[in-house]
Amino acid sequence: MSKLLIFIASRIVAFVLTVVIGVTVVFIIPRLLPYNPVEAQIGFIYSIGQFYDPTAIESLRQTLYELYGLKGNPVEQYLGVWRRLLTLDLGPSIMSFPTPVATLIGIALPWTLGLLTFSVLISWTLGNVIGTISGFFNHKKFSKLLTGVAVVLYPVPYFILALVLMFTFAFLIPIFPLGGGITIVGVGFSLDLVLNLAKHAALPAISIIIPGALGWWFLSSFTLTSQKKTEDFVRYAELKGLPNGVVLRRYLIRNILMPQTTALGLALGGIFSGALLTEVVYAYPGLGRLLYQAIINNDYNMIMGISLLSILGVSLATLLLDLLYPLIDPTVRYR
Amino acid sequence: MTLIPRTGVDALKFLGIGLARFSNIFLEVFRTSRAFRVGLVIFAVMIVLGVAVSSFSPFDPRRWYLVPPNRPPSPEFPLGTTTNGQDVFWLLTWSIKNSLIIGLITAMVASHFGLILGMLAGARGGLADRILMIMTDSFVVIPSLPTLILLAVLLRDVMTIPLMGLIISIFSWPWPSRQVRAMVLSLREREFIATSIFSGYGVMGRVFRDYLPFILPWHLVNLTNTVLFAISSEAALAVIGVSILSEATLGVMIYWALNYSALFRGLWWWLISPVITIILIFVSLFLISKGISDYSNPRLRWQARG
Amino acid sequence: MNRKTSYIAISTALVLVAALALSAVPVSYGQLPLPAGVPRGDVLVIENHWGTYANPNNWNPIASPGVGPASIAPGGSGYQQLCKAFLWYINTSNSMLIPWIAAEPPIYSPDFTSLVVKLRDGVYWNDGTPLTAEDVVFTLKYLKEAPAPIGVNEKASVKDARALDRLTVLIELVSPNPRWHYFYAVIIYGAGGILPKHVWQGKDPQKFENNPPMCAGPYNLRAVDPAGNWFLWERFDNWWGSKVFGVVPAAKYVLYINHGPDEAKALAMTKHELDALRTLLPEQAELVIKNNPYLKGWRASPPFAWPLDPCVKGIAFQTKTPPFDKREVRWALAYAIDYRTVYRAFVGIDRSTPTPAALPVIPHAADIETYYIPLLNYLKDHGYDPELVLDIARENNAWWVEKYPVLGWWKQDLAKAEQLLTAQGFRRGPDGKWLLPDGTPWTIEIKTTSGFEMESQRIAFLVADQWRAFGIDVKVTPLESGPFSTSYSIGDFQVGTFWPGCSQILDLYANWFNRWSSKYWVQKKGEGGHGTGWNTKEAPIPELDRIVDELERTAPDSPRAFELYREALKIWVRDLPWLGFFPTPFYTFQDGYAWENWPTFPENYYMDPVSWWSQHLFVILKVKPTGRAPTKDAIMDPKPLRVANTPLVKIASAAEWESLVGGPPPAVGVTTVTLRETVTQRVTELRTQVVTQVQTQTVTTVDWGVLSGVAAAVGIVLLVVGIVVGRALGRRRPAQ
Amino acid sequence: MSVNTLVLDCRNVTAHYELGYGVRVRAVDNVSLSVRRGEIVGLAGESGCGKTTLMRTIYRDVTPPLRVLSGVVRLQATDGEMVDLYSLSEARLREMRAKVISYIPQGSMSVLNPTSRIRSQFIEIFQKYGGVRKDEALRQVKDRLRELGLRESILNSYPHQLSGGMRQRTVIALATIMNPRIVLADEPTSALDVVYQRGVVEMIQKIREMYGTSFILVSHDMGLHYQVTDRIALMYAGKIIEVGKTDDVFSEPLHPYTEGLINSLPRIGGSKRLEGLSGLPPSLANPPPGCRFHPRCPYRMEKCAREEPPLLKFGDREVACWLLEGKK
Repeated sequence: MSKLLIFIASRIVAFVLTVVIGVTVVFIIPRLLPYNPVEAQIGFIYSIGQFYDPTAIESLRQTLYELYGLKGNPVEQYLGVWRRLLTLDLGPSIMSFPTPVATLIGIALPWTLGLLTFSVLISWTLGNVIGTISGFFNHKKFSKLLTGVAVVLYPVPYFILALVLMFTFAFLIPIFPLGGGITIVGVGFSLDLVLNLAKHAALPAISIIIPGALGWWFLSSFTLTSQKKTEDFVRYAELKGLPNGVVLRRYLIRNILMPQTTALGLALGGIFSGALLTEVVYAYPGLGRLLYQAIINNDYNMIMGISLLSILGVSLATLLLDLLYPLIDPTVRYR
Repeated sequence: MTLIPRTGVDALKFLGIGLARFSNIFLEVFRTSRAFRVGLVIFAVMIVLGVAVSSFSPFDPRRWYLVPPNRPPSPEFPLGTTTNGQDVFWLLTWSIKNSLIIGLITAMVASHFGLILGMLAGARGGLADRILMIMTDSFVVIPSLPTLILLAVLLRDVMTIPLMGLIISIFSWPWPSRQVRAMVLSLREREFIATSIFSGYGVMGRVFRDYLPFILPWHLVNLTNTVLFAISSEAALAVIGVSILSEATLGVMIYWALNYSALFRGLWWWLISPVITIILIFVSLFLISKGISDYSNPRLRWQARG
Repeated sequence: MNRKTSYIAISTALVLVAALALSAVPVSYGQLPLPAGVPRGDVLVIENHWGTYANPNNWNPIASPGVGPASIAPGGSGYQQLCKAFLWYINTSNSMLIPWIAAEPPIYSPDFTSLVVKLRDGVYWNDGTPLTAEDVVFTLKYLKEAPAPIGVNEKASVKDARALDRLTVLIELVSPNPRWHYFYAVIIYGAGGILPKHVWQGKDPQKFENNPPMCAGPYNLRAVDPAGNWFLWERFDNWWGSKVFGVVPAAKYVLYINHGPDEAKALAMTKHELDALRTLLPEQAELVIKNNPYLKGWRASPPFAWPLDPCVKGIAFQTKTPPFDKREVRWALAYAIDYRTVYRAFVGIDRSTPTPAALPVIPHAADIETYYIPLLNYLKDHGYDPELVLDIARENNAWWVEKYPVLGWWKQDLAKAEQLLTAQGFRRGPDGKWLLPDGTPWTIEIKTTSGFEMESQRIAFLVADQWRAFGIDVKVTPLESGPFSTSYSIGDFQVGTFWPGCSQILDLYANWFNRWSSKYWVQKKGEGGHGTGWNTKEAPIPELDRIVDELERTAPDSPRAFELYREALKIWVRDLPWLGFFPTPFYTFQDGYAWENWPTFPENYYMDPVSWWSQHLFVILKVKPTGRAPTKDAIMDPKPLRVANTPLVKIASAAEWESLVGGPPPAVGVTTVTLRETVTQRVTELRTQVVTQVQTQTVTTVDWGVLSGVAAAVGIVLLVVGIVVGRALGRRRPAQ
Repeated sequence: MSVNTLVLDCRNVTAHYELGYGVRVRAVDNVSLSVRRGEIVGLAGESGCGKTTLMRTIYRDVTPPLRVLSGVVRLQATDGEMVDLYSLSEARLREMRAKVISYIPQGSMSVLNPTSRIRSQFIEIFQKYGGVRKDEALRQVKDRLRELGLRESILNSYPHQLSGGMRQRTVIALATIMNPRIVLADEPTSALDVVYQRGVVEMIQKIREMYGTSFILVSHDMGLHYQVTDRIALMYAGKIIEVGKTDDVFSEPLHPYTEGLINSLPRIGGSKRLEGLSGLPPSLANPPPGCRFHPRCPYRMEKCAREEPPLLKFGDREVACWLLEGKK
């Protein structure tokens, strides 16, 4: 039992250290940028030609430096970040001043969670089912065709696939909207609302599911299956005359599920940085889009906030997997 | 416990073993796997296009308005021309070259870094293992695309093609490193390693003598995957405009084609060329890695990229 | 036929059939966020050009300093077009003032230290509360007292404000300023609005969300996308303007919506799901032009692009950084540019052309008359060729060629460029590339935009190309809006495609002119200071400083002001701190399918067709349903809006001022005598001239054949590759 | 049902590995072998002489690059019915496996499913045929395990929790649990120490006694053959070079190769120096002409390098060697 305790404790220590290093890296990188949000804002005012009192500009500049917390030295700023994290106050967003980052993340999070949890799970399941079956029957024609499709589909740049999908299903056959998250007026839960949400999530979801299911998850489970299939215990299961169904279920799927579950856990943990490109293409109001906006507008607080969420998400997923793995996989012991 | 081979002769011997092993694998796979041969041929064509053919370009294909714009493929312009008056064929050869450079640099840096780190962690175990793995895990949990975007923006002023490869490397080593460590750990359980510990080999000696031959095929597969990862990462960065837009890479070509709405204006040759090329590079590397992994049956291959 | 070939044949046939079937599907709409049962014809759909609003529930227009990039204030949400309470608008097409909530132009004291603002009687907020002098005074004081950075302008300029009576406000200024009212007059974007005292009093100016916003405009906020992409406004039938002007907007709803990237916007417009958009790149515009036969742009027929965007795009030099601190170097670089090539690259497929602008002044008709023509000889002395692109412009039927064949640019003159550089100690290396005077290779970095204002990025790449041809190594660095604005602001660049020259109206001071004075130059530590300040404290240009000083005491539309501007422009040409190319043509498309009476040049040009400006209200008040889309509550034939165009300011004589401030307000009836009248007349002349247009046949269907062909080809290629791969994989290998 | 009924009869089986580029490994070349009911037939020979390939061929475990070029393998499916194994449908074949014919593969350490308990790996096989109650099935399994010296508790274990020997015995139990007519055991005792080897041997004999099961026992351990088998076949370079009753073969080996193999065995009380075979078996991709053993044969004649000796019958012995020509 004490071995188990030591194991858990060491994993938790590792988890904490991981988070600390991750946060530090994410703190350092944007601050190395030779740009700063205050000057960006002043430049923006100049560039759109808004009429400003020339003497007011300088006072505006000074005030903004103070407000954005960019006055202190890096150590103070770093400590400030930790203080904020521990009190769960992520500070005001710079691009959407003075709305707190937490509020904006709170607005964007449900969209991303909804879209990505759904599509990641679907593509994982679909990809693994198709991939495992194709891998098992890897000499069959359909399997070769699917592999061909996957190999071709996987490297197609994501953006292009999304645009083609949009062009086809929002324009040529206008069954889905061009973008956005919702187009229904008025609040209150109703079937219409759900349908509307689903309709808007459909294309972004498809753009995640297709390359995911037919590309990545397919290829990984296909490869795993074809490899496992050549392993002695699977070959022997066939030689024992066990039916294909039993071999597939008890010998292959079970053994493939473990690495794939690890990958799923990490993919789910990664949801917290959003699907950046998908959300940009479809104007989907999730975290990825928010993060993209934050990056191009130098919104440190926002970048910190979302990255932190993502780091926590992935580390937690890793921790949980580490802790639960021995329960799922009998061949792994607590070490 | 020594960390380095005891003498220079030892080191050379280890290196020799590695090289011999490598060429054996190569020849063996080439002989037995048709997929490998097909992949190698496609890849060779890409290399020839990128390295040899591109240097015969009659002009700098990055320059604008040297040829008439918007021409579809014809004998004069085999892959047509762009709206900016660039010859797509020559532009493509340059792009292939630069993308391959990015891919190869990343592969060389990241996968070897990951390999060595993973082997060290796995072979030494104990505190070193813990520290190295915590480092690795930290990089695994940092969201990579946003950080890459930030870095690309940060280093824009000094950005070059090789630097791009290096930046992408930052997020390409942790996974392989974890995998290698896992493999070393499982190898460690086998008896022959115990034999070699008792016969007095140091960590590095064990790594080269015992683990490397087993990991090498996997490592080759990982190399090809890393090339792909790098090329597609650069393309992703380029699509949102943070690559080196005045250079020619496959991603940058796609960026300009999208920027000029090539897809919707029927200038398909402009967009399709780099996309097909990426697909072909992927297919060739996929076939190569399939050939190698069929040969060696490494279990962890596709997990290399999370 | 063996099985494999038959597979290929069948799959090919399927792809082809699918492609054909797809192309036959009719285009329909119905994806817009509208209340149940609202027909398309009741709604005016306008692009939310800003994009996704991170927090769509924050309608506080003051908390974010300036126009904070993601604050609600910018035009994307419709707030400044439909809701905000403005005292005045400025009509950018003729540079005149349109009094709105104010009854007339501001009346300045003779020394410009105070002004009086008179409000219209009968203006009220949309909850029925009258809008009075109290609101104006409250607004000024509230902003002045709010924590910085809110109200920095008011803090710097307003000494005091008080109500003289229910509708009259006296504002005392910190220092003389004949243009103070520009803070509260809509020039285009982000002007100050009056805050409703009864709503804002006692509220924290930073935290108050103002949701839903209290409006004084013809629409009220009806619904907001929780995701921040769209905003739906509903007509307010009791709007004060309807009583005062007798006008009711035709559209029952106005929807501001962000469809996503440009491709999606273009697709939306061809589906008639978007009635007005900001702009598209020419290549994306092509899609709309080919597929939407009802399309209107700046003109009712091609060329469509609006050529008078208020900022001259071009190349700015950081005049503090060697070697760009030498005017000879800047001129040499100008002479190294082949303007015709750049110009030609911006000719759209609908034959839209840019309007050349060698001066940092937008070449409106009035500006050409006021600045370009009087300065023509001076320009020619510097190598200006008025006929440089005239043939291209004429071929493409540009609006200015007949009336004003004077717009050209600095003619390419490589010999002169060479000579200027050599005289400064530059020489060419053995490879023909230029070396700096110290012998090191000359490399120029051009900073340009990325992800926004893509036209500027194109200029950068075009110019880089030409300078390379001249023998200089050029690197182009595209930057996102944040870094781009930063580097402009702190002057961290050598050369950039910034747009330091914006001018919407003849009074150039409104935008950039104040920054031409060395007294406003702010030296940043370690850096050169912001990019437009070429007149710096270290090397001041005394005559320019004098001009700015005098302008600050001169009424904005007095003849003397224009003289001074011309003098300043001469100095600008001499020093050439940046190269103005042209305002890039904007495809400000307007869809004539559901709505008509859009402003189109020249026959119905009552307003610039710019949907993100506050003035777009005047377009919204004028458009009418066509009847093509089903309507229920739209007004089929709305009354036209008639508003007075007045001079920009009134300047009271000492006696008038005395009576104004001391006693009861005098009867209205100030006569306006300015130079403006003649100019206005000329502009009108221009409008009446019938421009014969060669109507290019608008292709009404997209070439689906080609597209299906492409789709099929891609399908086949993918298929073949797939099969090849499949076969290669299919070979079995040793399985031991 | 006669004791002499043929259970397995393979005739002139030729199976090659086709490796591409014309490389062809002649692993099994024109081999005939038959097994009678209740008979334990040994298959001996050095490594790489085609024993395992022959087993795979008999079991119809034929996947590329292995290819069966000619020959017939017939199996007694039910009493009195011999079926051609290679003309059976996949379904029929699957049904016969484990119940009629079963296979203990070489290196059986890694053939157990690492993610399921031993218990369920047994149950699976019963489930395939149905009709047996679970507790009844488990009872049979426990009995079989006990015979092999395994504790019942291993049923709840995962394979990685067992030692190599335990795993090998588990596989033997798995392969014999349905009491098939014939079991192909490929090196079943290689990972076992002497004590457990003995257990396996006893179990094999017991099963044979109780159920009349036949075995083909592949081993390069001549001692094992001597102890267990009724008849023994010796393979060299893809061919059977001598077949006969085990006692006869051991007492009087006719083929020089057999002689070499047997001479390499230590004998109790014997003082004779161990005489192993010199040299290595030939490459099957490029076998020597004539008699394949001739390069290593101490008695080789000129003819040996030229012509291949046929398998000649001497009573119930069969030998392929020119030395014996004319002795008939």
